[in-house]
Amino acid sequence: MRAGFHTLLNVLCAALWLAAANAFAQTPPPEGVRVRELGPVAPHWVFLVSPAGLDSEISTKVEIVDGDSLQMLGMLTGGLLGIAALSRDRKFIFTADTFYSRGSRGDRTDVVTTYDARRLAPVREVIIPPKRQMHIPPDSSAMALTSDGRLLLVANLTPATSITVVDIANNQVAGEIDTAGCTGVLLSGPRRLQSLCGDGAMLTIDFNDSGKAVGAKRMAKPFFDPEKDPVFSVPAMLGKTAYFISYHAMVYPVDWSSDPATAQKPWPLVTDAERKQGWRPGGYQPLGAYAPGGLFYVLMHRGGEWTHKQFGIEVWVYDAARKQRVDKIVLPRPAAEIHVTQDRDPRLFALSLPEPGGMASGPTLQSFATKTGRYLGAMDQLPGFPMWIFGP
Amino acid sequence: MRAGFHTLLNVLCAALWLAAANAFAQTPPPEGVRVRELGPVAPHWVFLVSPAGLDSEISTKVEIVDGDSLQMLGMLTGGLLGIAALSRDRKFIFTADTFYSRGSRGDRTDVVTTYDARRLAPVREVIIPPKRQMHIPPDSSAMALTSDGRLLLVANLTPATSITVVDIANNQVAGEIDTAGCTGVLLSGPRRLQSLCGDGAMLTIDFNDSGKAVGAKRMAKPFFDPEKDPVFSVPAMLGKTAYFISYHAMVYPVDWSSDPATAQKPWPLVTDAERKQGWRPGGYQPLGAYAPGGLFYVLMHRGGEWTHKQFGIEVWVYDAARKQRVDKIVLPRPAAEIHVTQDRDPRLFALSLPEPGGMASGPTLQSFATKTGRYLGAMDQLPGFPMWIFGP
Amino acid sequence: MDALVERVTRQVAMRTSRRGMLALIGRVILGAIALPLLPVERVAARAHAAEPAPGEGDPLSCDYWRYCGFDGSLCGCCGGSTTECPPGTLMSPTSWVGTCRNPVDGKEYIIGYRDCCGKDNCGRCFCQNNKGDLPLYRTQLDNGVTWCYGTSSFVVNCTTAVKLALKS
Amino acid sequence: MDALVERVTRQVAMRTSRRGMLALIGRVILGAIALPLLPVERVAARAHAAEPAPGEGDPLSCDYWRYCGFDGSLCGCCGGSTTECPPGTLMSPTSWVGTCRNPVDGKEYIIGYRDCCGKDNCGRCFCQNNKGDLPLYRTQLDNGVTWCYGTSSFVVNCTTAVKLALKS
Repeated sequence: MRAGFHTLLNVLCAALWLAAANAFAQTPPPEGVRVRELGPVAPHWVFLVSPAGLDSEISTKVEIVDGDSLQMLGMLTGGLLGIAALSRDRKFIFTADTFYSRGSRGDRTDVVTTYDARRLAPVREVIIPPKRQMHIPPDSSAMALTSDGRLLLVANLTPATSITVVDIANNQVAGEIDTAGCTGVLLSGPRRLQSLCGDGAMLTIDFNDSGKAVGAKRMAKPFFDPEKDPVFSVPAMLGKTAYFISYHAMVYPVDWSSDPATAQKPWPLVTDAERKQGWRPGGYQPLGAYAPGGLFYVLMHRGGEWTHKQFGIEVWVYDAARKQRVDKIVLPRPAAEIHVTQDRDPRLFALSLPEPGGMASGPTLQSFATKTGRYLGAMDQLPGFPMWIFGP
Repeated sequence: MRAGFHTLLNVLCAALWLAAANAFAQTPPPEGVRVRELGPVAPHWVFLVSPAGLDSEISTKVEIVDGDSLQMLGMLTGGLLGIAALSRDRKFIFTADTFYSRGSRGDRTDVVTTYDARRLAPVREVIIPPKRQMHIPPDSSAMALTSDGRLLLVANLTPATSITVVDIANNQVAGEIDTAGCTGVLLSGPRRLQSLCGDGAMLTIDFNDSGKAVGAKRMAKPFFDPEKDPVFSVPAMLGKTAYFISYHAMVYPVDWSSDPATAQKPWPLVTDAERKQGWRPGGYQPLGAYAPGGLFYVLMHRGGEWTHKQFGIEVWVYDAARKQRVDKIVLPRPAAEIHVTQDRDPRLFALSLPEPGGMASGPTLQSFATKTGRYLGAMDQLPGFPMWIFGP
Repeated sequence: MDALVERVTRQVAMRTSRRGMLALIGRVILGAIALPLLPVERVAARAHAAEPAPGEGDPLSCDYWRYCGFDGSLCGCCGGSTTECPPGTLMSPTSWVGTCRNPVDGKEYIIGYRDCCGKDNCGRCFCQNNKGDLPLYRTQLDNGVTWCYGTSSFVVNCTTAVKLALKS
Repeated sequence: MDALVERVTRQVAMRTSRRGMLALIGRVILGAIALPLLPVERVAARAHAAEPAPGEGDPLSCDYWRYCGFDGSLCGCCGGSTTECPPGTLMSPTSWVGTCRNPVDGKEYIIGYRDCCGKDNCGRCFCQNNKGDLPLYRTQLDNGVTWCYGTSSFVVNCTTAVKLALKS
């Protein structure tokens, strides 16, 4: 009976549709009605990851913003505490997400999805083992794509640590790498990754196309003391050297060209006077790198012990080779995250988040020309609560 | 190899667990660590439905608030544009939700979930046809439970209209009722529902335990003119009479004790002078009823045509039998929704929502003693964007 | 309420009172009217977005004339435009409709408010005007309905405002 | 950082450098220590919530002493309390830990910040203090980890602050 009804409905619909189309034949020509596509990813585009809004944490947003016009270009929306990465050729965006069959509960499915970067539409997905690391804020050590674009490495935390290796070319899970309690996926070669260990040492793992570890070497001794001066998880990469910064404003360079990685001599971000004034790094993403210039950027605030997540009010710029500060950019608004583009006319982006009882305007992205330090404007009304910025 | 590893892990865990338990034997006695349960649903509890937050619309919240203490008691969190109902015995809460397998996309599943009202935990669910009505704001005409608690009726919109009937006792879909283009599920008897039609008439449908319509009668002529003076969808129920209010501040009573329903004479909510001042009803839920007293409550504002969703600044109280206003309550903050409890010491609740560029404090629930009109306080920081209030 | 929309819905309503079944079909059709104009998924060449004529006002402002019956986030703030959906969303072939007056030519136009579906709420430039908005019993005129019929997801990212016809 | 937590994690770290496998087990154990105290799902009689002693301060304020390493919504604002999860959520048997000083007895306590999982973010009374918070390489001390291990969902509704032990 229902089927009959539907058939009737279809027939009537078709008839009425034609009638309606005729009735509207005198309609003005259609406007440019369509779904937009994007041009190629440009150097100043930024990807803002909002892992959780103020209301909900089951719908991660990856917001794509043109850093020149400060306009929204589009977004991806995923699942619980999602993360994202852009392929080196800029043609694809990868996300790793977790979905529950009933929103906040039910059966768990972890998925790596490949999106076409022009259409922002999913082109394929791979189900991965349901154990990926979920952390707020997300950062670039949670997932990495090999330089040839073939393997995507996703960090797991159960809370045991490992890495799921996804074979992108064949759209399947290739294997799993045990990181022996060390955390993070920081790539330092075509098939080599670095992971940070709880004692302050670095673990260097070589892996193959089957997603298996084929070698692992650990630093002979820690390059920092996690109990006296812990470093932030993600370093600034300048060439083959990883510059880690610490809660107490030290720089710990690590040479990743050797196997295992080798520690270089730490040096301070601040003078004794500045240290006394309480200057130290802080925020959700307090470090940016400009590899072509050998510079790194640190979000600084004044505060006491354990203020490593306090929003920064200035960005201090360091020449890594000369081990000295070369610039200071005062931010119009305190920021939680910074990001520097890698092109010849680089931008510094600083993201401001509302604080309880504070700013009513929502998250705001500030833009600066790094060479002059000039403030170029800001974009407000950013959706959600973006806690991580990345770019091409 | 992974399996072996897990076995090893389990064995080691068990051993270390014992060791840890011994090591902590001198620990202070455990605190009251547990998951809370609630007492029976009390007359002043309110259920606030937030179908969509500002960030996400795929995670409906049903917030349960003690209207006396103005404290949060707990919440249910569901899927896309969910709706809810409380059983007459107050032991169960039902929700209808829509879930997509990949958050905002993928396979669609519509589900009716039964929650234990003390534990706020799901006890069972029924998959229903994936065509339930999704509307913002939600309201009580989207779902209704028969007085015996056996059948749950869920409105569909494809955009054809029908009703899915869920057999609660047997936890299965019983059947589907066609509403012939009329919308809403307003129960007026143990197995009788009323639906509003596009021409302003009311359709009365009798149905059976198998979820089939066994009779349908339509009013001989419309009881209001949708083109001249449309009514809000949900009436105030006082006994067997449904009081609909209109955009232009008229009351259209409909007698639901007859079959079909019969229209009674409309009367105005406002004097000519008040009409000239622009007083009219508005908001997302502008009407409340206090059945024991034969009163209804209308959220009023001053505005022009098409301001039927504008937030109200006063609540006007009407004695239905005497067809006159008997009180006026001035709201400390404009409100989008009102609700009146049905007990002997009734409360009026008025919910305020942030307006763009406005209030930074988030949604706020104001409470009033209806008998005296006294303001009793407010609760702020309500999660999400509650657009519908209901209670026992 | 405006004449063309009224006329169409009145016809529907008249049929309704005689044959309820036609009412819902009428509604489906009203929504489907725009379908032949919108082979969105199949557009190969890039079309030009409708740019406002001088004097029409700012399409990123809630005061823009086409938004007289709007409810949602403006797609122009979300990677789309007044008539274009953001990349990766699905433009619904169905919509609620309103009738708005163009300040430039002084004429009234039927506007279709087409939701862009399949991604979660953009949330930027929220705009609600309610001219012509009726409750659910006049489905086609109800701006609270999630108008994603004809797409594969009822999650709304933002909403467009497409000229469907000159009001006659 | 405080001695007891340091001692435990140092032991873990020491084992780590010799046998990586033990490290993660250590972490699981640290989280599981409180499990015997917490047969939450099986509690029949109602327990009394831990009420703050006079002078301890307001458990609904982010300044309350136990919250020195807190990150999330206070369960006391969400239908739970400092040590109780709201109805229908799942109290995680695992947690990150902090060491906070009780202003009444002047002693330091190990606090377990146990997430209540399985319902979406409560969002009320958001509170972030970061005493003792370390990055992910010291997992047990990282307040950014979603600590729902041992429950069936990694969606966090709110967070409690449970006294695990007196710091020795």
